[in-house]
Amino acid sequence: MSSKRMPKWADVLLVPILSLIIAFALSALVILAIGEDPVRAMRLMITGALGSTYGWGYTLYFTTNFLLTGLGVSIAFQARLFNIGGEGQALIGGLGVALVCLFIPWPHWSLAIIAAIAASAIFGAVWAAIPAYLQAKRGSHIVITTIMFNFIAFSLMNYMLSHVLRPPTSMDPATARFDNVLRLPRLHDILAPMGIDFSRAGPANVMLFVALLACVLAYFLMWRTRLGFEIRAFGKSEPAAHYAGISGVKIIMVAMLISGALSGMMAVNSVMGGPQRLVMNAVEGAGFIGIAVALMGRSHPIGIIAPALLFGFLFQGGSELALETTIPREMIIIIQALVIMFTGALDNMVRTPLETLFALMRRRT
Amino acid sequence: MDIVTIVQILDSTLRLATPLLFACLAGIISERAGIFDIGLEGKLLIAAFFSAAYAHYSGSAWIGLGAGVLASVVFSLFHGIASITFRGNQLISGVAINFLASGMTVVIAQSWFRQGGRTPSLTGDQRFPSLDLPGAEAVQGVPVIGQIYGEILTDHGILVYVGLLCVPLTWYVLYRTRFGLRLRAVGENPAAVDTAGVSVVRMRYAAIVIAGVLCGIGGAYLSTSLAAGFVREMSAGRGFIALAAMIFAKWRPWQGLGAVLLFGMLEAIANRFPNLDLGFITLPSQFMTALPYILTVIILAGFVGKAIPPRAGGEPYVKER
Amino acid sequence: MVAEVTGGAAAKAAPAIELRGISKAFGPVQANKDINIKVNKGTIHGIIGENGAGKSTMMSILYGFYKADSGEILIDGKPTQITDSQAAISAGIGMVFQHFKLVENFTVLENVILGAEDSERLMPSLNRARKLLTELAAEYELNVDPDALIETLSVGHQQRVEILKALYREANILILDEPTGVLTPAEADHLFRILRGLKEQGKTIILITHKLREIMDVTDEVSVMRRGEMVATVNTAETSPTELAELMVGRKVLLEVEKTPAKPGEVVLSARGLKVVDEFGVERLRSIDLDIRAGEILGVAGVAGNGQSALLEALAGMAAATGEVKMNGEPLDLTLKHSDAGTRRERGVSHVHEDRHRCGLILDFMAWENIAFGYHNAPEYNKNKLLMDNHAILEDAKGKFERFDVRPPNPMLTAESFSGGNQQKIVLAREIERNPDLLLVGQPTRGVDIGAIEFIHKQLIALRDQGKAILLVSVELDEILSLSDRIVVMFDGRIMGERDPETTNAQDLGLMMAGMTGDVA
Amino acid sequence: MKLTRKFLGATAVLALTTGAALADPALIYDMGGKFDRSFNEMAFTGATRWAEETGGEFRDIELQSEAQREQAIRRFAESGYNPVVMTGFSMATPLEVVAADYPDTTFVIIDGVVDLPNVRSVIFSEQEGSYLVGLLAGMATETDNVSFVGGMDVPLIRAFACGYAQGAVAANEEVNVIVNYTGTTPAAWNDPVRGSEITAAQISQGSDVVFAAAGGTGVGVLQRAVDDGILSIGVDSNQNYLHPGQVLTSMMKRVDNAVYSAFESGPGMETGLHVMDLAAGGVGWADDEHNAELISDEMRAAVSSAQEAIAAGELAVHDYRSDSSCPISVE
Repeated sequence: MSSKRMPKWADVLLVPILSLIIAFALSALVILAIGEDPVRAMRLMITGALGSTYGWGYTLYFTTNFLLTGLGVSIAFQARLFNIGGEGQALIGGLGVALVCLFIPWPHWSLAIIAAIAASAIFGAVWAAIPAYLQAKRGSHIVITTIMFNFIAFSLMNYMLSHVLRPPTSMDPATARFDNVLRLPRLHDILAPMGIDFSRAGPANVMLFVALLACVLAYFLMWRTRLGFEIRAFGKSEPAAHYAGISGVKIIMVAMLISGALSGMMAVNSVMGGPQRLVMNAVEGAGFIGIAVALMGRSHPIGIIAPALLFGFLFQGGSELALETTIPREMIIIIQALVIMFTGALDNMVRTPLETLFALMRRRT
Repeated sequence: MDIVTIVQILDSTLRLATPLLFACLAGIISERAGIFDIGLEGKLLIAAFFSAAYAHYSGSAWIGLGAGVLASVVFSLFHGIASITFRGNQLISGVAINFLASGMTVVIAQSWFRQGGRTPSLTGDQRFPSLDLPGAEAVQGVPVIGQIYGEILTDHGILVYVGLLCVPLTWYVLYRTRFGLRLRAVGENPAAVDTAGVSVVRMRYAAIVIAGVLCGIGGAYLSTSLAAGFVREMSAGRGFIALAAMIFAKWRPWQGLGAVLLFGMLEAIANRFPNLDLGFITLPSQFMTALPYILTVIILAGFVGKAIPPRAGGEPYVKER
Repeated sequence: MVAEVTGGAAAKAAPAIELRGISKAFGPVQANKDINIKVNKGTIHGIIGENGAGKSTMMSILYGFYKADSGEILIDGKPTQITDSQAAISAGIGMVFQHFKLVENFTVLENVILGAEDSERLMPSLNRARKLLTELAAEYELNVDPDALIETLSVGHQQRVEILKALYREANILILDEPTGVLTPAEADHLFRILRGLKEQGKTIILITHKLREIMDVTDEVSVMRRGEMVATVNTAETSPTELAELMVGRKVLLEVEKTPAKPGEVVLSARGLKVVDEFGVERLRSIDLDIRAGEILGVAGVAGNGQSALLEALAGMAAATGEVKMNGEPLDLTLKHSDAGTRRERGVSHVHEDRHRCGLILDFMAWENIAFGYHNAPEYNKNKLLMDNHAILEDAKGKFERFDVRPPNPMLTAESFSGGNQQKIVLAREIERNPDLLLVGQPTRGVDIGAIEFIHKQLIALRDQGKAILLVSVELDEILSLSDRIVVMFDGRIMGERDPETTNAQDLGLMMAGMTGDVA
Repeated sequence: MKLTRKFLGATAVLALTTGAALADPALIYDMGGKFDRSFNEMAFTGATRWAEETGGEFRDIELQSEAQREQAIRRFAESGYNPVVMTGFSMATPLEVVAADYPDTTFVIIDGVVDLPNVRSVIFSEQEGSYLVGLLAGMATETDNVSFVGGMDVPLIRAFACGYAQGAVAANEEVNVIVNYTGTTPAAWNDPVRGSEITAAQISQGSDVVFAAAGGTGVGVLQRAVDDGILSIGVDSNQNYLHPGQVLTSMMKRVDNAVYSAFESGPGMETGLHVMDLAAGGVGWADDEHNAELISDEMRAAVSSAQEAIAAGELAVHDYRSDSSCPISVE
């Protein structure tokens, strides 16, 4: 019904932007309520996240995380699967990265990154495969199973880091640092030959381009290939997909494997690209932010780029906020929650009045 | 394992199961009415904070409880507005509520108390007193009964007993009252309730408000009885374990009690024995922590007794012919 | 006999229900336009009309589901606001919906008292309901086990529970919406006996249906609706099925479709001992034997729910089956372990699903994408192993839209923006133009406007004349009679017999649809 | 291209000058947070004391996640804060990387060792302070059972446990020491509920004096001890005030002094390894009005003689970290 009542641009752009504005307005109220100045807060966030190449280095680093997890959630959403397990899949993906980087003596980072991407994707996909299988074959609700798998992943990583992968001399539940050969080229290294002076500190690295490439590839997958056609058809109507000879089991499995693999790949950035070792909670909630990103981007592989950047900005800006004001970093979790609420659950609240508005305008013309 | 250890573990089980119990019953009420509630965690957390904060300000745990319940009900109403009034996705709304609670508690706590997202420690009347069961002292010498009644059951915060009483109460309301009949019907086939002249919307709101109250008590118990004040993320996944218990119990109150006691015991054992040596294998505490989730996945997979949720669960009700 | 009851005192009292000038629009669609109707007390009043004529909207207004845009409702002569179902119940209206509103895993008693409990505690209500049920069972042949779970009851019994619900609420006016759609003739007769009994007790009954036979059999008066308007109210005794049919469609019904005699060729599909057991373990098809030849239309008649859907889905590769089915002499994999609806298409079986909204189309997809739907693996729609050729699909869609006169002829619109008839044309264009050896068609004209019906019928005949085999399933007997070259009748998962459309008639088929096999030729 | 370079170059300069005036000190707290009433709060106390005394300003930040460590250090170094002080052994690995990138900034790590020219590593002789409170516990117990609740199970915390056990046994050979740890991850520093439950278990095993070396978790330990009427021993900061009359004493770890001295000395401070032992006043025990009634003259005398012996090198308290073992089991 919706598409009939509103032009497509309104559906794709206006609704999420309005939702975002409401979410931001409410966040501003929260900031006011705790006695801070929202305008100053916004200015601080902008300077902190976008005002320097140092800030950009972190903003784009977080953006890379959210691109991959947002893409993961999107692909599953397209098949009408709510993969809430991106967090767990990314955690386990990190295990894959760590194993590849710790135990194989790579001669060069370029080989290692390929292996790390493969390993993280496989690990993430495997972690998504069990809930996917249970949904496809046993009808277990994928939302509940992926939640459970997040906690199981957390416990497993907790065990691995404190008992198995921790170097004997270290007290820190983290792996040893990877060999320096494996250090991924950062924007500083990439842009320097072009004569651009980019901060050395920001951890944004080649994975940014991998993530963007993944978005483009996912776009082609969803809109130019038969598999994408089938995933979208299954997501729109399960009985119709069955009628068309599209196997539900196959689509659920494939969509979840891709979703898990993408979320898992995020770990290459946050483990190999960032601290160059696997630490506890290396995902930092990016799996969940992926949900907000996918919802805002209407689960479109290209559509999620802007929201991923937005959340990258919020994440980096938010940590600056904590430094300069009494607004804690958790403020961005509130914004994240409101974005999820308004673009996801309260979609109709924004949409219905808009549809009425468009109907009125149409009647007049 | 000697008897003292077992008694201690069971004693601890009862304490640790109580927040799970409140959240589990809340989940049962809400989902029986057809509203999926993965926001239990968030409601526990927000209630824990407001209870501790107001107990601190007022000096009374009871006023804290009121504030916690109120906060939890407000969150329930957010969920209701999104998923009942605007027919949004109940799961997404639940996710949002969890994050909202996670962020709000720290932001507000920091603003009010400036202690890095915690409340000051609560003392005296700011916490719930323990309740000595009548005659507990007297039976302490008696074997078995003495241990069960005189040591395990007695001397807990008053909310532990409130929780235990809520189990038969929930059962009675669900199965023996008009309200319960309508509530269960609304989760199975809302159209049947609607055509019978009962408002589906009102029933569902009633259910989530009750769920809010129960979560509120659970959260208050966490910060003003089990602990002495709020710390960030203090619900620590208990809302999700409660969700697991609810599935484990197949949405039934007595079985829910059983499930939370089991999960509470796993937590108690993990506390007591970080590495549980079973002779042939040593189970790390991480395994015990993950066990409720693993068990729930097994139940969900339908290998051991299929868990069939209420049929209209998760679906917004749209009036149609 | 019926007319006697209608006349006299009852007619002079205030009508049980009167609607004055009721109108209701859904967006641009005027579902009810200035409806006026009087239903007399103690009568059975039929309301007849085609699908989409506005019958159900009117009843929903009467039961408080929708609010009328304008107009007035009078109950027993008193203007009454029906704001919600509770108000309708208080006004003494009871409704039996086409799709029952029962809680499947509740007992009969619990369903009966739901919403009408006497007190906060359940027990007294349950006891009172149990007593009442026993009384009603004796009085009206309404016997059901009060403690049985709904899901264990037959459809006929479930319907009785719905009636009991209304009676427990002391309804004086009982509205039944298409009550016999899911019943066997025997069950339907039982229902009518119940209804007559209720009438004798002074209840008013409104029967909504599109089946002329039922109207003629049980009603005292009948109102006809067409395109949202009330076109006539007549005494049943003074009308005829032909007249009603004309009123319904607004012109002479085209009962005959022009066609030449069939020239049946080789057997395209032959089924022996075809059985389907559904996921709940219910046997939907009980050993079907069937041959379909090239160049003929085999019509399958039957009351909905007697295995026709299972037959279509088994042959189309959507439901697993057992038995033996050969397509062009080669066996088909019925287990679906090595095949699915897609591989069935490759074998030359096309399928127009009986539910185009749920299965035949993806409403959110654009029309051109729907043209490739199910055939998206076809080489002409693909550039190479990896990429689809969206341009080719779009061009193909444009051609199909032109040949099938789809309006508006724009394949870039989403499927849901087309009317029912045009949606069906999109599906037919896709399935027919694949040039299948066998076309499976379910309810081809359900919810389709008259103009499109004619077009669709012509297309099916044309395909037959090209020498293709067609299996046509329809609950519309007229459609079956006018299109088929041979007719089989299904009842309870079995084929009751075969008829030649030239020599049979609706009564004959009706008997078989009711499961009576006395005179198999 | 040139324009971009100019623009980006300009913003990079901007970044370095935003924030506060150059050479203000900065402090990074470990997980558990600034107000854990323990380790981190001690650091905050030291910084505040410096600020009050000198009128200087400092910046501080709390970590919410493991992954933020490196960013936090970098952020301060990048903005020109100097020195940058951080608490917790977990900071060692990230500091190793960042310190090398900012050779002109001086870093201080407390509880960890980083061998770089611009890093001062401060470590404490926790076993010595723990020995003293163990001695008190051994004398105070009436059930001959004392217990220990550690935070994360790492050698550092085992050193606390080992010192405590040695002290308790030195006071009373009959004493049995019950030892538990809260976990194996940093979450163990901030789980009062678990701390409370572990304490309950220890009480059921007969313990009547419990020593919590568990950061924020200790709040739960002390609370449970009060609820069940046994004595407790605080850690790091003086926690006697939390429950006056019910906290036997606190093992003081003068993180505040370490921070104060680092802030005081400024960027030009002497780097390298700094060991803060009993003799240097790095560790000690709390004796104030809140626990005056609990400490008898006999106890006070015993502790001060031990204190003198340790300071003089006559009494060596075994350090678990030296050989990963302890004469009394602290598994």
